[in-house]
Amino acid sequence: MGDWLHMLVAKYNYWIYITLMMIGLYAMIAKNNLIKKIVGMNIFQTAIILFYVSIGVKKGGTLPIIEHGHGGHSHVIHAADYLNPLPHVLMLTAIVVSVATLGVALALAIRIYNRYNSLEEDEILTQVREK
Amino acid sequence: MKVTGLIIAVLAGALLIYATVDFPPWGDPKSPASLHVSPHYIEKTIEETAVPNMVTSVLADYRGYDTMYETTVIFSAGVACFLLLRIFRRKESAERLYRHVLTGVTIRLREGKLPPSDDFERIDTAWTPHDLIIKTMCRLLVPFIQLFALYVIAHGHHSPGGGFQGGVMLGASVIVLAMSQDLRTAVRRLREKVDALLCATGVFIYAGTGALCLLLGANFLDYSALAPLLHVDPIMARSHGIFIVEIGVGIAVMATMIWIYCNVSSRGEYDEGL
Amino acid sequence: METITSIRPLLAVLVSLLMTPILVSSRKPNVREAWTFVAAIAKFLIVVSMLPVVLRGSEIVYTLVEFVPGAAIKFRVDALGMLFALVSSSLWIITSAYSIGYMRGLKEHSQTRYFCFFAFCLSATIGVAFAGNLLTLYLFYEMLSLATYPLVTHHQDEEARRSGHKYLLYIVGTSIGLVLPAMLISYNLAGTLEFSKHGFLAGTASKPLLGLLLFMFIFGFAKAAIMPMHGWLPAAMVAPTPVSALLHAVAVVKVGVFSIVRILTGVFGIQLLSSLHFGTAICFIASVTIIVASLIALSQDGLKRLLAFSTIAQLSYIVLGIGLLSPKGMTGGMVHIAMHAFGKITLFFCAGAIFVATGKKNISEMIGIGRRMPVTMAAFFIGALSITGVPPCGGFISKWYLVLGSLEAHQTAILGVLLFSSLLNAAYFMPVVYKAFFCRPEEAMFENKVQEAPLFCVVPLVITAVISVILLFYPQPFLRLASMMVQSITGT
Amino acid sequence: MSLQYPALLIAVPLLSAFIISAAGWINKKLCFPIAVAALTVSAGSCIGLLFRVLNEGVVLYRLGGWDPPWGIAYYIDSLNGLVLCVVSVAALLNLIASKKSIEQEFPEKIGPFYTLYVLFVTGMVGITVTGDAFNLYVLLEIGSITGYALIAMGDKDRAPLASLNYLYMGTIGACFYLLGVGYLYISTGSLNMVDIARLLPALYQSKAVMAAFIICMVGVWIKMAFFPLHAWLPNAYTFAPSAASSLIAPLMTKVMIYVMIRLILTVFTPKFAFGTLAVSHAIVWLACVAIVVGAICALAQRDLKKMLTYIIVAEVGYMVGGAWLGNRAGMTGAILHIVNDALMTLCAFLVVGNIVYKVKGYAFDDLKGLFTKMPFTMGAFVIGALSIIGVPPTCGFFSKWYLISGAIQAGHYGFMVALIFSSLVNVVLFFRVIEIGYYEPSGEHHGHDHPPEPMAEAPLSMLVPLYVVAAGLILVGLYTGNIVNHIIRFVIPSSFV
Repeated sequence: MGDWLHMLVAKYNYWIYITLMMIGLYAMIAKNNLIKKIVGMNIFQTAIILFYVSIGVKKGGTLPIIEHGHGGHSHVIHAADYLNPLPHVLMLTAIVVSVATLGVALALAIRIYNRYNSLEEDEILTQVREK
Repeated sequence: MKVTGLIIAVLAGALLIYATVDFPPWGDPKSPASLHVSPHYIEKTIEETAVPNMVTSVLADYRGYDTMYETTVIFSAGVACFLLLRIFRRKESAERLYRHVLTGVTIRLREGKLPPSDDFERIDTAWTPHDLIIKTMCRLLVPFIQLFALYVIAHGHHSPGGGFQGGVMLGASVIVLAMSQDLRTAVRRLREKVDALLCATGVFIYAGTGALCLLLGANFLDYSALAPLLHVDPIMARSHGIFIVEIGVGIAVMATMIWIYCNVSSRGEYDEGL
Repeated sequence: METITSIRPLLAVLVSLLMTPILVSSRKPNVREAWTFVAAIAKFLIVVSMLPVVLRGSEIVYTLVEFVPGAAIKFRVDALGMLFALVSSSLWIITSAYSIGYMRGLKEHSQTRYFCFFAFCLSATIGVAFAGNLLTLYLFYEMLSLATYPLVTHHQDEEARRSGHKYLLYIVGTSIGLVLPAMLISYNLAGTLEFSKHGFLAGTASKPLLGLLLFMFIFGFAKAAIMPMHGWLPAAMVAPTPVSALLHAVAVVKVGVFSIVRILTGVFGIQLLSSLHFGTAICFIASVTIIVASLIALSQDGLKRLLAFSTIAQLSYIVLGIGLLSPKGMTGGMVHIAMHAFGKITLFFCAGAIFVATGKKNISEMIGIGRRMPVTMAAFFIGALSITGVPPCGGFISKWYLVLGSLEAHQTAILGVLLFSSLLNAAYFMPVVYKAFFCRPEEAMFENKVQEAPLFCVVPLVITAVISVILLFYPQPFLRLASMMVQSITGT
Repeated sequence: MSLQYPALLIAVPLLSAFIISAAGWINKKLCFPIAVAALTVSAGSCIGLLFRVLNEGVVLYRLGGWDPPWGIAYYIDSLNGLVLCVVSVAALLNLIASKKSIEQEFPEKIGPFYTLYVLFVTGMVGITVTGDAFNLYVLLEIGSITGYALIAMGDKDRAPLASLNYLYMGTIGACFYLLGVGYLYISTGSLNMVDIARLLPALYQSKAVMAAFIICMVGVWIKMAFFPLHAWLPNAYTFAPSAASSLIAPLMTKVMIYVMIRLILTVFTPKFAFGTLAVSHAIVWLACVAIVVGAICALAQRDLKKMLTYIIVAEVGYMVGGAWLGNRAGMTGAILHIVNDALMTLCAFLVVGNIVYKVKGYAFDDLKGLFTKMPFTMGAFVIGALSIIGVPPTCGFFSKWYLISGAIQAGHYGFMVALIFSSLVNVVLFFRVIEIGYYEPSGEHHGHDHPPEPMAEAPLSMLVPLYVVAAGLILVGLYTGNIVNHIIRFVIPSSFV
């Protein structure tokens, strides 16, 4: 039991991201409204961003910006003192990608709405079938 | 569908949770991710690129190739929204609303339009009542937002910030204008064609810098090759290269954000926004 | 034995293939047909030029490209391939002439397409004849199947469509469904697909697996029309008659039988077959086909359908000959490829000539036709004699060898089958001839005026009939080639 | 110059995309020549690079001059050299072929269309060339986002919804891949494929690595439309405009198969994929189901384009199954089929493009009498059909040869039966189409002496690329031996039997 609790606390970041991600995944599969699906998709992507960013954390580390004065940088830099910058960089990319996907998804939703006057998937499919 | 979704989500979640058993605990400084590649960035960033902000140096230099595509993704999204939504033929019979500036009286025209005059201003058909405070405040805010955005771009080497963040702010300044006034006002400040060209130019600056390095005999995106052009040593050249690239990113992101907003908010008609 | 590397087998294949662009682009029918003749004669000359080399006991080999280790596009001209190539290339010339007469006589549409695919078919046939390994054989076999499709469905009407369905289902279905996996399993067992004198499968697998492979091959090459894979052949009779002639006498069905002969001799090898006692099984399958097909032929009224069932029966003679696994029987089977070709093409030419001249298709409508078309019906008589295996014609030789072979193999049951089927042959051919010539004048449907089909139709059928007779007295080089082949595979 | 081929093949189309975008606002006529020039340079560099790889071995290109694993590097061996050539050449040919149809379908939006076209190609080429796991994700998203937009421009009623569904699925797929890369990163601390492969053997028992592999595979399978994750593909490819479907259909799935093979061979190594994880047998069975389902669904279709899309689903089953057989012949077949299937699909979809351009439809009813109307287009269609059926000497036969050989060697007869079943179904499918085009439309007159219908063949600019592809089908078939012996043989580790 103690082990379990220890693990739960030590890795709670992963639990949070997994929960969030599954909420997003569920919304994408189960929701009928196209915009709700898009929202689910965004939650899904954000969960992954959260996961990556949490990899970068180091206990005892600070912002990955080296403090420097005008007198140059004489002091030695220890990697353990700074957070891992790489996940942040990666996630900057992932954020941009998710924004781009969101834009295109919304544009598509608008086109669908223009054509069918609805964003409910089942209604649209009925209209398609009727034709 | 709901049950399927639940089952899939639970199963996928179970797999992911199962895998966390072998993950390092949160914030563990001894995790492989903190020990293998990243220390190099932390310890060598000043030495190799003369940029104290590691995120910037990794973003625009070590992994600059990724970032170039990141900018391209944004650009693609802009072009995609334009391609999908933009309608060039105006609906002629659409009704228009005009407001008399002094009295606030609104008139509705079923077809045609009023000759341009200072007494009447056009308003959107779905427009909420005119609010002077919001209008004025936003107008006042815009220059400050833009100034701060420029600072964020320029100071990306030394503090959190950079092309993306600054670009988004620049874009937001125009979008604020569009939201508080109307879309036409914003578009009058930044024409669609100019916006689209800026969008392409921004990314071109990035990729072009990379190609310039190629022409100067180094590998693609190897900014140290720019040293002879910039009259600095190769390491400072990297720092300057990063800066040039960040400017490109800023322009591209700003222009694309505006482009996407205009297309999505007006359903591609570029006439009436939100 | 000497092996010569020469490009001539490839040229023999390509000469008609390369002709097709010229055929397509030539606007005038005369020019187009002249080119067809040029190609046919060129092909024949190339094949003949290799004959002395083969008769000397050498082989001509040419490897084009290697796809997988042990399987290339490889041509190898040996005695058996030469025999088949000789038959088909010489008959192409004659069929071309006949086609011109037939197609012009009936004013058929899309003649350019017809001649193109005809040329295509001949390329594929020669390719099969000269194939040096199973992959090459399969390649040209498939090419032939597909090139024949537009010929079979030439009329493009509902009936042609149904026959096309049937044709594809049987031919392509079996070749993909049975031959392809069998070939791949063989390849993985032996690591090669090269035909060899003693078969490349010898000693690679257990008896049940080899038996399975054997039957996949025999039924897979559905062009040989071994029952129950024969259904496409009568259906394919909707094609114009020269196509039927080509299909049933020269190219398609013979390619099927030839492939089976190759499989039996080159893939399994005679020793393997006899050590596993597969010979009897093959003979049984072939005998059933012979008897059943002959019986069905008895009840046919359509002349072409009758010929089709006769073909099904005759093809199994060839398989039967190989299945006897005795030198004489195999010689008989191989020679039958040639003998049957000349006899059967004569019969088909006759059927076509009748159709061109009178528009009649059924036997019951042909009473007394001998008075109107004496030359045609005389040729028909000779062809029928040859198929039945009666002395003044070449068919006698092959049947004689088959009988000797069955005695040699001590298979009296087979002897009985041979004799009984000959009887049946006579029973379904002779009434036609009898009604044509000897019926009473008041029953005759035609006047006593001689009115033959166009010259282009009549001359070819006379030629093939004459050749059928000559072959009895001078069966060389076919007999020589067959016995050379048998010698080389049995090692005696 | 030859040292910079890896940079040129991707930088030139990328830069040209921005120029095209600008040119679209200034003079639309400039877009097409710029795009052609850029893709020609790209294709030339790809071919040059392949020859360099064949002569010198693996080529490593450091972007920004940084050594891997700190910077991003290209890692080009003969596997991606080959796929690069196919991708770039196919994109170039399709670009030329679809000029007219683009002008016909979107006269106003030529600029953005070409921009996205070139960016899509950049994305595909980039995925193939890169040696960095995360970089692959970014390029995948470029390919996807441009792909969504291109697809949505098709059929006014159906395409946007099909594309949105594709977007949902595609995003899930890409995110799964990204997550898998994250798991690898958390386990090894590296993003470079070769570096990960170096670090992984010590971690083969780790649950995180196992999960990473599974997640990556699922993500890639979604993107390549492997059964049962294929639901997005048929609609998306059917309703896309012809220029886009003949671009995306040949490239996207094939490039994703390449990614799968790259993950198996380079990142996780076959020892892990086939040894530690004992799932290969189950996956081959799944591939069998994919083939059979694809074939049966294709039978049920009443229009040409949708039929072809289900054939793609079946073909994906071929390649996944071949790769997972876990022997040399199967892997060779899968890699060979990437090349062949790209060409076959391109050929078939170009034909559809020609038909749509002239007849304005692709339902079976629209195809009546096409052999007299468009004989050359249909001639190429027959060649493509034969290749998809697998008739020698077209290339489709030879990849099938290797795949079936692999199945026999692995003792997996179910896969062999599935392959042969799908070949037989393909015969039915294609001859049904050919029959519709070949027989008389009315069936009244029996074909004697009636005036032939006037020919209405597609313009030469569409026919020439089509015939280049058709000739390619036969040439690749004839030179299979060379491709296998000189290129593919070196890709497969010697531990394979």
